[in-house]
This record gives sequence, structure tokens and C-alpha cells, in this order.
Amino acid sequence: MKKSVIYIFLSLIVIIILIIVIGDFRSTRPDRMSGNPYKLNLDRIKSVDPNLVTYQETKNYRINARQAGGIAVAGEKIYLAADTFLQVFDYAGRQILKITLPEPAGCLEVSKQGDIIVGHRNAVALYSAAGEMKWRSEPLDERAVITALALKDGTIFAADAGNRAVHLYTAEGKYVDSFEGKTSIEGNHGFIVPSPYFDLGVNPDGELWVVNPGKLALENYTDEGNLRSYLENISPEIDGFSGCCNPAHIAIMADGSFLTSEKGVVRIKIYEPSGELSTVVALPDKFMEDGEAPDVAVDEEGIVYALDYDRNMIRIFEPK
Amino acid sequence: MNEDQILKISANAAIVAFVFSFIVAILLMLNYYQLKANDPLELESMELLVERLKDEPNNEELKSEIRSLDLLARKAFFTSQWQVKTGRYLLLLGSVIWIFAMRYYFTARSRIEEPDAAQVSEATARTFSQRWIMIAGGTILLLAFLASFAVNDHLKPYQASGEGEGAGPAADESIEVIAITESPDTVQGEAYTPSESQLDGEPAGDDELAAQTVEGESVGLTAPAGLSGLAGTHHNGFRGPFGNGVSQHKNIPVDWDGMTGKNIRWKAEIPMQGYNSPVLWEDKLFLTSGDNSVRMVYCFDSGTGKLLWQQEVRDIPGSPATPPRVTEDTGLSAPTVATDGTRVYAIFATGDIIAFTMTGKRVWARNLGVPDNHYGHSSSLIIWNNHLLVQYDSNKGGKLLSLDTSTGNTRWETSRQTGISWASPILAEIGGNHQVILSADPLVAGYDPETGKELWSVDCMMGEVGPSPAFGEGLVYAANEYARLVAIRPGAADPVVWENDEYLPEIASPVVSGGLIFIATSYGVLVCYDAASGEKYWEEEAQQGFSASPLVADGKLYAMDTGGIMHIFSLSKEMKKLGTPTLGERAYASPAFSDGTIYLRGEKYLYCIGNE
Amino acid sequence: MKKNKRFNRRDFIQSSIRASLVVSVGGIGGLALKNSTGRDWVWQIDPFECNQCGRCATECVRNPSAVKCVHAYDICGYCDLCGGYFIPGAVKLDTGAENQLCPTAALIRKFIEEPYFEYEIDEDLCIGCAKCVKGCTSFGNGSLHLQIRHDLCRNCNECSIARVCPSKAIKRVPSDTPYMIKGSFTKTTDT
Amino acid sequence: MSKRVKIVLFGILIILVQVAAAQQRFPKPEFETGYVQPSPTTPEPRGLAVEYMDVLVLLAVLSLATWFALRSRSRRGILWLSVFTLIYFGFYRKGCICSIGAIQNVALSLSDAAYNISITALAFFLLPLLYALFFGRTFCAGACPLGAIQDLLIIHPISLPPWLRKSAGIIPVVYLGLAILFAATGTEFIICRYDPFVGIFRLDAPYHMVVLGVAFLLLGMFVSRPYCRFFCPYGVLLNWMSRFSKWHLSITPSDCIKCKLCTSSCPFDAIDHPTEESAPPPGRTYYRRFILYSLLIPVWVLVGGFIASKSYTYLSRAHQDVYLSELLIHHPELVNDPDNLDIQAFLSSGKTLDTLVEDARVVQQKFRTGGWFMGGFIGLVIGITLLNQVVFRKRKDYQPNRGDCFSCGRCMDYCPVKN
Repeated sequence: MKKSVIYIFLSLIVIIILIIVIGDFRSTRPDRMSGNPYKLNLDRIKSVDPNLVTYQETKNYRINARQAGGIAVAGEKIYLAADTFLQVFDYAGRQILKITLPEPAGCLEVSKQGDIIVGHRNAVALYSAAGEMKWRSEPLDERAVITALALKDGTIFAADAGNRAVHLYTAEGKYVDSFEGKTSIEGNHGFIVPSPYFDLGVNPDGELWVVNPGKLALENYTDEGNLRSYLENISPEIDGFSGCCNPAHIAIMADGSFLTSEKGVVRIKIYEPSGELSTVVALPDKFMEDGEAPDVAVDEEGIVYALDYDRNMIRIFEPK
Repeated sequence: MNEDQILKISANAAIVAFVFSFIVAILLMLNYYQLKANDPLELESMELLVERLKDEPNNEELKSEIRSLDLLARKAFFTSQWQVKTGRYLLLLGSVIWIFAMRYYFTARSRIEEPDAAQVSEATARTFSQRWIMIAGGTILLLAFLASFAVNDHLKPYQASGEGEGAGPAADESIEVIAITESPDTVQGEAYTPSESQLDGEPAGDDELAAQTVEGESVGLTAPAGLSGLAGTHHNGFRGPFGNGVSQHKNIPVDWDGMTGKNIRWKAEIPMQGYNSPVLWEDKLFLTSGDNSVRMVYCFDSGTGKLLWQQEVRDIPGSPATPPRVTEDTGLSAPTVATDGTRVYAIFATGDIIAFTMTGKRVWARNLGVPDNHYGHSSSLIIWNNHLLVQYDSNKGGKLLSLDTSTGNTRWETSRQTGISWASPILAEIGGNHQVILSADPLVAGYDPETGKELWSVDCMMGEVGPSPAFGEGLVYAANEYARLVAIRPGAADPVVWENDEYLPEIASPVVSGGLIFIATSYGVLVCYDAASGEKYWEEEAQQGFSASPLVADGKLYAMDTGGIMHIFSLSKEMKKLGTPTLGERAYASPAFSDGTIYLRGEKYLYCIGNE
Repeated sequence: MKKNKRFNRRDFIQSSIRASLVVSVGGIGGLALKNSTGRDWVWQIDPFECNQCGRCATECVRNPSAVKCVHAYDICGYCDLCGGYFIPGAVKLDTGAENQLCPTAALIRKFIEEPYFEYEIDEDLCIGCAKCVKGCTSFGNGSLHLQIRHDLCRNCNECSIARVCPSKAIKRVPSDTPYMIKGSFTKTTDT
Repeated sequence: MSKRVKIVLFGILIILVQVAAAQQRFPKPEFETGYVQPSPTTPEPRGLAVEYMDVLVLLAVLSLATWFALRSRSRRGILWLSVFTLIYFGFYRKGCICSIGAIQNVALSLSDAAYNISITALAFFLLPLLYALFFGRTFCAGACPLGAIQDLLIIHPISLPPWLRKSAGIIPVVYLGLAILFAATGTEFIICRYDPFVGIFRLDAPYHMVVLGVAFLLLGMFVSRPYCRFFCPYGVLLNWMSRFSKWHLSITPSDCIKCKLCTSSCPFDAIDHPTEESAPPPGRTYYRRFILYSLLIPVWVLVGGFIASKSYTYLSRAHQDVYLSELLIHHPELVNDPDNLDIQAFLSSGKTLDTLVEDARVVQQKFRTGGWFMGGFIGLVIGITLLNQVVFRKRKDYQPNRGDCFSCGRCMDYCPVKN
């Protein structure tokens, strides 16, 4: 073999080696790597006609807590449960009350008299407007995870996601009864709660509405736990619910409309009492991707208060 | 078989193996590019079909089309994977045969050759090598040098945007951001767990004290109350609540003996030396220690002296690998901790600041930058609402920081036109508002704890300021050795009310109570002046100097010298000594009080003293 | 004699350099040993940090990747409408190919009882693309998650996925606790 | 990953875990049909005992190679031993545990207290060095799978001129310097990343890495053991050790008869010829050069250190944090690119750009200080290599060059003197 041929061959190989090493070294940089070929395509869900959105974000309240629990709004005051405290402040952000709770609270509700009912993991407690504890219910069993509260006259409804049941308490904190929504009718399995998202509310007509997250439905129950009617629209489109356990949180507006907040594709929407989508409050672009569904509350004027767990703030949305 | 045959066979085997391997390699290459160009798992046509199905959900034909396409795609994928796997082994086999044949061929063919005569002499070769080494080395360095100029460091011009919202979409200008203010007049209920004092059957105690404070007349109660819940009644930081050295606790013993154990309720060994003072919250007592290898935070049961937990301060981002050099008599743990009943906060001369829960769980920690301090950082922490205030005066200049107590994030930072200092911040209520007051060379200044805004400052200090300021009856007092003792009316046109330079403290801070101000010097003289006029009433010489700050509790002055002898006086214009109990060991830390009890930190032991 | 002495001197220099090299090699060894816990290390994905970018499928030195999806049944909601199994907006909740999210059909759906379904992973088919993990984390409880399978992992000195992992979720873990399966895995907090 | 970043991440982790822990406590549905929940399988990794086995195998192979090279003088033994190494450490252990890569583990463990090196990696780093210090580079002869695969493929070696060998000899030094710098700053392990043969051992690698391995093998058909001689960073260390080795392979078992048969036997040009008796003693130019080059050494060191430290701008970009932060500053518009996974991951991590830049600056600072060491080291080696060119030692016989010799034993095979 001729020497010059060998040399040319060798130099070619050296060049190939250099190209591969340098090329590879440069290739793994963020701006030179390709996107995810196996991306879960949610564009169809996320792209929504922006004209449907009739709310805009106007205010944020920064929360000074590590783990927010829940919010409620009543009488021009915002009630916040977070870490192991309960805080009340006015719309200007001035604190009115702050009390330490014995354990974290995940939800709370305010009565017309201004009493604050707080839901702990397995118990319910009532505090006066001045922050004094009036009573605390007997603890429920180990499985209990209370995720939501609602009030109707003298009854307190507590949604227990762990036991897949709604518990009833008197205004004095005495346990009365529970129901699991089960009936003898075929296929009616009661509440299907795959994860700790289980909300309920009482509308102005005194009807109890419970989310059945596994069925992606809003169900109307009598106080005895009999299913009266339900609203359901399983769809990834804007007018329906999809994924598991949605809507994650609800609040009922002064006119009986439902304010809903979803996880997965995080969004807040308002439904007519008849179950038709009336308007959209906030689209997923407002929230962190794969964020937690915000707890929602609404005041008499229809202003929406959303507790953003990921950004640690209460976000206010007002009609445009 | 003769040699020629072997040669022939091996040559043929080599050729066959090479051709085989080459074909397999080409096939593998094709497979690779085919997969890369068209991933069967992510077919676009498939996606289109699925999209179409969403619009016509009952189109069974479409469904079966998708299913067969999916089956085809998966088959293609797994077949190609199988091909790659098999191909690899075939290639390996081919190559091994090729290599062996080649080796055999060349070994058989090779003859022992006469080595080439060296064409160049060694000397010439070496000269040539030298030149090329220099060329190669020089080229590498030159290229590196040129590249370093050609490439810009984009980080250099970057200015930190403060607490920029790095994540998420850019904050919308039209959205108003409101921070929830916890105003001081807030009703602070303690809803579930009754406080210790309530358990003790003195539910009215706190209210009473607070009420007296508002009147602002009664002796020894000039410190503002109502701060951040119960903080005002616990000895929760250096020199007690508000750092002012005045405690509202009652029934403090005046007689004990550390040697005989008289009135000593318990005595606990402190695992490590440190020059900070104990701090109390209900049944817990906190202090810190540190040397070059470890910094520790300890929590004792204040009732029994049992060590409840201890935590090493480590793994803090930015913390120096080797602690800064500090002097023996300051140490790395000179600053005293602070607690708000939720968390306890500690800072060290390394610049590490850390928060633990009351049960010793680490909440947050950060390094504030290693302080350039030739003795060691000594300023203690103080808490106002959710602000953890840090006086951070070093040789690089002074600053006051407020950290969020729950996260450790900086809420605000105010740089000060001062030099280094070792004094600690105090809190005072002036004109109905709270201020944090700092003393350093050359300024004594007050700041708004909410915003960090400087409210007033007086240029009157100098030197290496160690004593913290004091506050009482509307006047701020500051003192330092080789400087002066001044009484300042904050905000006044002519702020200096009086000054004196007869006796000046070096380490211990002044304390004001009952219209009197007490100074304890490092050479052992304890002096009492009139707080309003500066008139000297009395002086008393102790055997040893004072390092611990004198504190007022239960209407008495407690001043402990470095020999561990406590000098107790009544708060009066005439000197009236109430006792000189001894600890039996050297002591540098200021005492901590709770009702009926005084806690003292000696060099080695921690003492709980109470009347038996 | 003279020659001998010369050799001795050279030998002495050689020996002393050798001795100092032994000491420095030993020193480096000792310093490194001080930092050793005597355990061996393997790579593992922290499921709480993983953001399902898909690089585990493409960047592993192995093909198919040594990263597979595992199912932490402990925290599964056993949903009918499983976000990890069905494409968003599936027309019908059945096992038809048109409804499945997994590109290789590695996720198997089994009926248990009304209204619960079990989901199982066929690891021979799984390529570690994390599509189902994304769906499950977004819409469900996050019981499906990626783990490096140590029967497949080559335990490279530096994991080539870790090098490009955008969320830095891949870390060295002691080889006696080589998995971070959700539900049973709770990171010990620093106390 | 720097320690700082680790701790920051750990902090984030704690928060995430707490959120997740809350979710994990959630009770499962109560099944009525007696459904038994399966549990996920967890195949165990290779056991620790088996890892220690590897150390023992290495020890055995090293000792055998030494015995073959120094005592039994068997080229055949070394050849078959290297075939065993290729099969065991190469194809069976997939080239991963390897002494060359262990350099980085040691460097990282010395710089990062949070990184705990495994005993196996440390043993793989130390044992060959100690053997080289006493017996020469017998590791290269028989215990290194990378050497073995190249050695088996030497087909038509060509002799390289000394100037090329000497100047190309700077490459492994730079490579070693970079590898240690990158490992110590927690940037990455480049030695492992560009190990050309690991893809072949595994029969599985990204396509271009296989091409790289094949390219090296093709190169090695003519330029014997190209990776060992002109790239291997571990070879630099072994070279130094071997220079001062107590014993070393010798070409002849007794007196050299100067038949020159061995000279063409060495494919690595590692046999030093005897000094020419007739050559004139080194003249004054050499003494002057000796002094000049000695004086130049500190200059090389300082200039090298300065330049390498200045080069932090582009070197530190190898670190993902630095690269990402510079990218974000320089191309802020990329924030809106949904396909840029790294930037999207950063944005959703909740970390601010400020903290990222702060972390990146810490890394840069490490590169700046590390650069001084690395550049100084490279400069020192260049200076000493240069100086070595004017140092003359008298040699009577044909001798293996202790630094360059791989102890492969080919020359022994050729030597006609057998006892």
C-alpha cells in the first residue's frame, strides 16, 4: 500500500473523529436539542376562543405561608386557611384577624353571622368572628379527609374524600348522619373519589350540590342523601370536564350558577344553574402547567377569588 | 497445509468477513436513518386520523383504519428493533472473523525485516521535536487565548432584578399586587393552645402588662407591647423582648449559689462553648455554640434542663468551606438566637442564618455572605411581626436586612453609611410606631421595620461599637468605649439631650428603667445615671469586668461580671445592693427571665435558678 | 566503585521520587476514601422532580431505554377515565387503538369491578416515553411514573440522560435503595 | 451538579415531597370483589459483592500481566490475557467500570464533599497506578479493555516521527486537564462520554458514537493504539508512574547483542536506541538551551494558567446551568419556545433567573480558579517535555522507553536471546 494513500486515509479519519466529538459536544445544549417527540398533545384542549373569556385578573394578594389550605369570601372579607393559621383580611389587604389553628385546615366556610367553620383532616371546628373557638367536632375515623364544607340553615355538610361520603353536623358540632350517594339503581355507585378533591355547595334555593369527581358530574342531593338530579358533560372541550376528579373545586354564585375550577388543564369556568357553560373566568395560560386546581370563592357581585397554590397568592378576577 | 495455502485461506476469509460486515453495517445504517426520518410511533398520518375521529366519533370504518395502522406501526417499530439487535451480533461476529483472518494473514506474511537505517541523527530529530512542541503548545494556548476574547461572558452584565418573577408569564402591569399587612393593632388571638401563663392561672397578667405599657408611666415597662402575638412577654431574643434589657417577669430570685446548688433547680452541661445568651419560649430554651468544625443550635427543656434537640448548621448554599477567622473571645457563635414561638432563628459569624421549627425541623437556611469582620460577627437577631431583622455591619459597610420569617427571603435591605459594628438591634415604640434602632460607627439611627426606610439618624458614635442602644421614656441611649454615652431624642432638631464620657462600656449594653440608666464597663465599674439629665447617682466597682449586659427584671438590676458573680441592685438613686450570688464559673452571657426563674449560661453549664 | 556509586545516586533519586509518588497516590486515595461511605451508587429518577420531557426515551445509551414506566398501585385512583391510558378526548372509554395514549400499547387496562379499572405496564413494550406519566400526573394522581430499571441499566459512570435532564431529576442513589417508587418512597427530610 | 445547586434542589424537593406526601396519604377505594393489588417489581442492581469481584479480577489480571511481562516473558500469555480482558471488562462488563473514567470520580469526590465515591471506582483508579509505579504499564498490556481491542487490531503499524509523537503527546495532557476540571466543577464526565469503544462493548450506542469507535479502530490499524497514545488521560498518569517504576519489562533477559531485531517489532515507537558512541558530547548550545528551557517552565505555567483561567467564558458553558442562564439572558425570546424543554423546565421549576445566574456565577468562579490549575498544569507539562528534549542520557543497549512502553511484550518475542 502506498504510504501517501495511508496518510490521506488517516487524516480523513482524524477529521471524522474531530467532527463527531465536537458535533456531539455541541449537540446536547438546550438550544440545539429537539423538542419532545412524545409530547402529550393538549393543544386542542388548551386552544379556546378568547372571546369566551369575560373576566380579567385585577388583583393579587400575596400569601405569607408555605402551604395554603382554602379560602372563603363573605361580608367584604377574605378568609384564608393556610399552614396552621386562619387569617381574615379586608379587600385592601389589611389583616383583621389571625389565629393559630391546632392543625392545618384544608377548607373553611363562613356563616351569615360571621362564624368561621374550619375543616381539618378529620374534624370540623367553629370559631367566632373574634377568633375564639366555640366547638370542635369529634374526630372521624382514620380514612377521613375532609375537603369541603357547606352550610344550610342549621346543618353543616362536610365532604369526606377519604370515606367517599358527605357528613352532616348540627350547628353545634354534633355529628348527625352521613351518606355515600349510593342507591340500588344499577350503575349508581355513589361518590367516586379517586383523589382528595371532593367539593360541595348549597345554592340560594337551599339545594345541596355535590361534585362526583369520578363521574365528572355535579349532583344534586336531598338532605337525606337521595340523588335528585345531576349535570354532566364529559368532554375535553371548554364546555365539559375531563381527566380524573373534576371539577376539583366549586363555588355557588348568588344566582345559583356554578363556579368551577379544574385540575390537569387548569381553568376556571362558570356554568348556568341549568348546566350550560355561561362564561370562562380564566384559561390554562394563567396558571402553572400541571399546577394544582385553585380553590375558588365568589362574592355577591360575582367577583371570583382563586387561591393559586403554586404561586402562593389569591388572584381576583372581575367581569370585564 | 503449507504457508501459501494458509495465506490464501486467511486472505479469502478476511475478504468474505469484511464484505459481510460491511453489508450488515450498511443495513443497520439504513435502518437507523429510516427510523430517524420516520418514527413509526409518532406518525403524523395517525394523528390526523385520530383528530378526524374526534369530529366523527361513530365512524367505525375510520376506527378500524386507525387500528390497523397502529398495528402496522408498532409492528414496524418492534421489527426494526429486532433487526438492530440481530444486526449488531452479526456485525460483531463478522468483525471478529475479519480481525482474526487479517491478523493471521499479516503474521504469516510478515518477514523479519532489516530495520531502516536511521535517516536522521538523534540530535536533528530532537531539535525538530523541540520546535514542534513549542509550535503545538503555543498554538493551543494562543487559540485558547483568542477564543477567550472571542467569547463574551453574558452573565457579567446581568443585573439581578431583585425578587424578579423568574417563572411564569411576565407579571401583568394592570394587576395590582397586594401584600397582606399584619398591622400591630391586630387582634392576636391564641385560639386553641392556651398559653403557659393562662395555664398558670394568671390569665390577666399579659393584658395588665400591656395596659400599663400603653400608659407608659410605670417603671420598667417602657418597651412597646403588642408586637407579634405573645412575643412581647417571652424572653425571645437577646436582652429580652425588643432587645431592650427590661423584663416584665416577676419573682426573680436574688440569692443562689452555683457551687452548693442553692436555689439551683437544674444545671445542664452545654456541649460546646459559645458567647451567646439563652433565649426562652414557654418550655423551651435555645442557645447556640460553634467552633471551626461545627455550628450547633440547642434546645433545652426549660423545666428540666433536658436537651430536647440539637441541630448542626450545615449544608447551606454559599456557606464558606472554612469559617472566617475570628478571635477567641468572640467565636463563631456570638449572636444570640431569636424566636417567635413558631420558629427559632440563629445566625453565625460564617454568615449562615437558619430557621428551625420549635421541634428542631429545619425550615430554611441561607448564607448572607461571609461577613468581613475581624473579631467575628456578633449582632443578634430580633423579630418584628414576620420580619427577622439582621444588623449586618461589616468592614465592607453596614446594612440592615429584613428576612421573611417563614421563608428566609429578603423582604428589604437598607444599606447604611456606617462602618463595622458588633451591636444588636433593638425595637422601640416612638410616636405610636415601631422602630428598629441601631448603633454603629458613626450613626445611631432608627428605621421603619416594615419598609427599612431610615427615619432618623444622629452622627455621634465612633470606634468599634459593641454595646447595643437602649430605649426608655422617649429617649434613645447609645454608648461606646472611647466615644461617649449619649441620650438622643429621635427626630428632634437638636437631638442630643445630654452626653457623658466618664464611664463607658465596651461590650455590655446600657439598660434604662425607672428613670435611670445603668452602664457596666469591661473594667468592672457599674454606674447609675439619671436617664433624663445624665446626672451620675452612684458607681460600684466589681471584682471583674462586665461582658454580659445588665438587665432589669422584677424591679431589680441584674448585672453579672465575667467571674460569674451576679450584682443585684434595686432601681434607686441611692445604691442599694440586694445580693451578689455566685455561679461558680466564668460567664459571659446575659441572663434570661421567666416568672420566678432566671436562666444563666456559664462557660460550661446552663443554670436554671428559682426560689425553692 | 565509582561507577557503582553513580548508579546508587540515580537509584536513590528514583526511589525517593517513587516513594513520594506512592505517598501522593496514597494521599489522593485516602482523601477520596474519607468521602466514601462504602456503598455503591446507581442512577434513579426522582418522580417528584421529573417533568416528563421524553428524553429518557431518546437519550439513554440503550435502545430501547432502560427507563420504564412503573405503576405505584398504592396511589392509583383506579379511574375508568384514566388520564394515562386514554388520549385527551377519547371518543369511547374502551381499549381501541384510537383511544390509547401509549404509542406501543404497553399499558394494559383490566376491569376489576364497577367502576374501577387496574392499569398494568408491559415492560417489554414500554419505551420510557413518559406520555402516560404526563397524562397521569396532569389529570390523575400521578401513580404512573418513570423509574430506571436496574436489570436493564448499564449504570454508566455518568448517566447520559442525567446530563441532559432538564429538571435534574436523575440522581445517584445508594445501590441498596435503588428505587424511588411513589407511595412507598418518601424522601427523608433533613432533621 | 454543584453542591449549591444540589441543596437548592433538595430544598425544593422537600416542599414538593410534603405536597406529595399529603396526596399519598389518600386512602384507596374499598374493593368488594377481593381484588388483590399487585406491587411494582424492582429488579435489583448488580450487587456490591459482585462489584468487589471486579476489583479482584482486576487485581488478578494485573498480577498475571505483570508476571507474563516481567517473569515468564510470554508475549502469548499477555495476548490471551488481553483477549480475556476484552471479553470480561469489555463485552461482559460493558466497559463500565474502567480506570480511565475513575479519574473523574476521584476528582469529583475531592471537590464535592456531597459526592461519595464507591470503593470499586477508587480501587480501579489506584491499583493500576501502583502497579505502574513498581512494574511499568502492565495495566495497558493486559488489563485495559480499551487497549486490548486496539492492540488486537494492529495490522500494518507505521512509524511516526518523533516530533509528531511529542507534539501530539500534549493532547492527552489537555484532555486530562479538561476532564479533571469538568469533573471537579460537576460539569460532566467527558472521558466517559467520549470513550470510543464503550458503544462497541455494549453493542448498543447512539449511532455516531459507534462511528467514532470504528474510526478509532480504523486509525489503529495503522497508527497502533491511537487512543492510548494520543488521547488516553489515564495514560498520562501511568506514563509518569512508569518512568519511576522499580522494575520494568526488559527486551533481553541478559546482555543485548545489538541485533536490532527488536526495533521494528515495537508498533509504538517506544524503544530507545543506544546513544551513538561516536556522537560528539553535547555542545554549548545544549547547555544554553537547557538553562533557557528551565527558565521557561515558570513562564509556561503562568501563561498557561492565565489563559486557561481567562478561558472560563467558553469552558464554563459546558455546564448546563451556565449555558442555560447565558441563553436566557442572550435570547430571552426563547422563553416562548414550547419545544425548548430545558427552558420550559426551568420556567416551571419556580426558580428565578436571579438564582440561576447566581448558581451559574459560582460555577464560573470555579472554572476561573480551576483554570489556573489546569492551565498551569498543561504549561508545566509542555515545559518539562521541552526540557526533556535537551536532556541526554547515555544508553548502551536497546531499551524500552519506560514512559511510553505498554509492556505488550512484542519486543521480547523478537529478541533472539532467550535466557
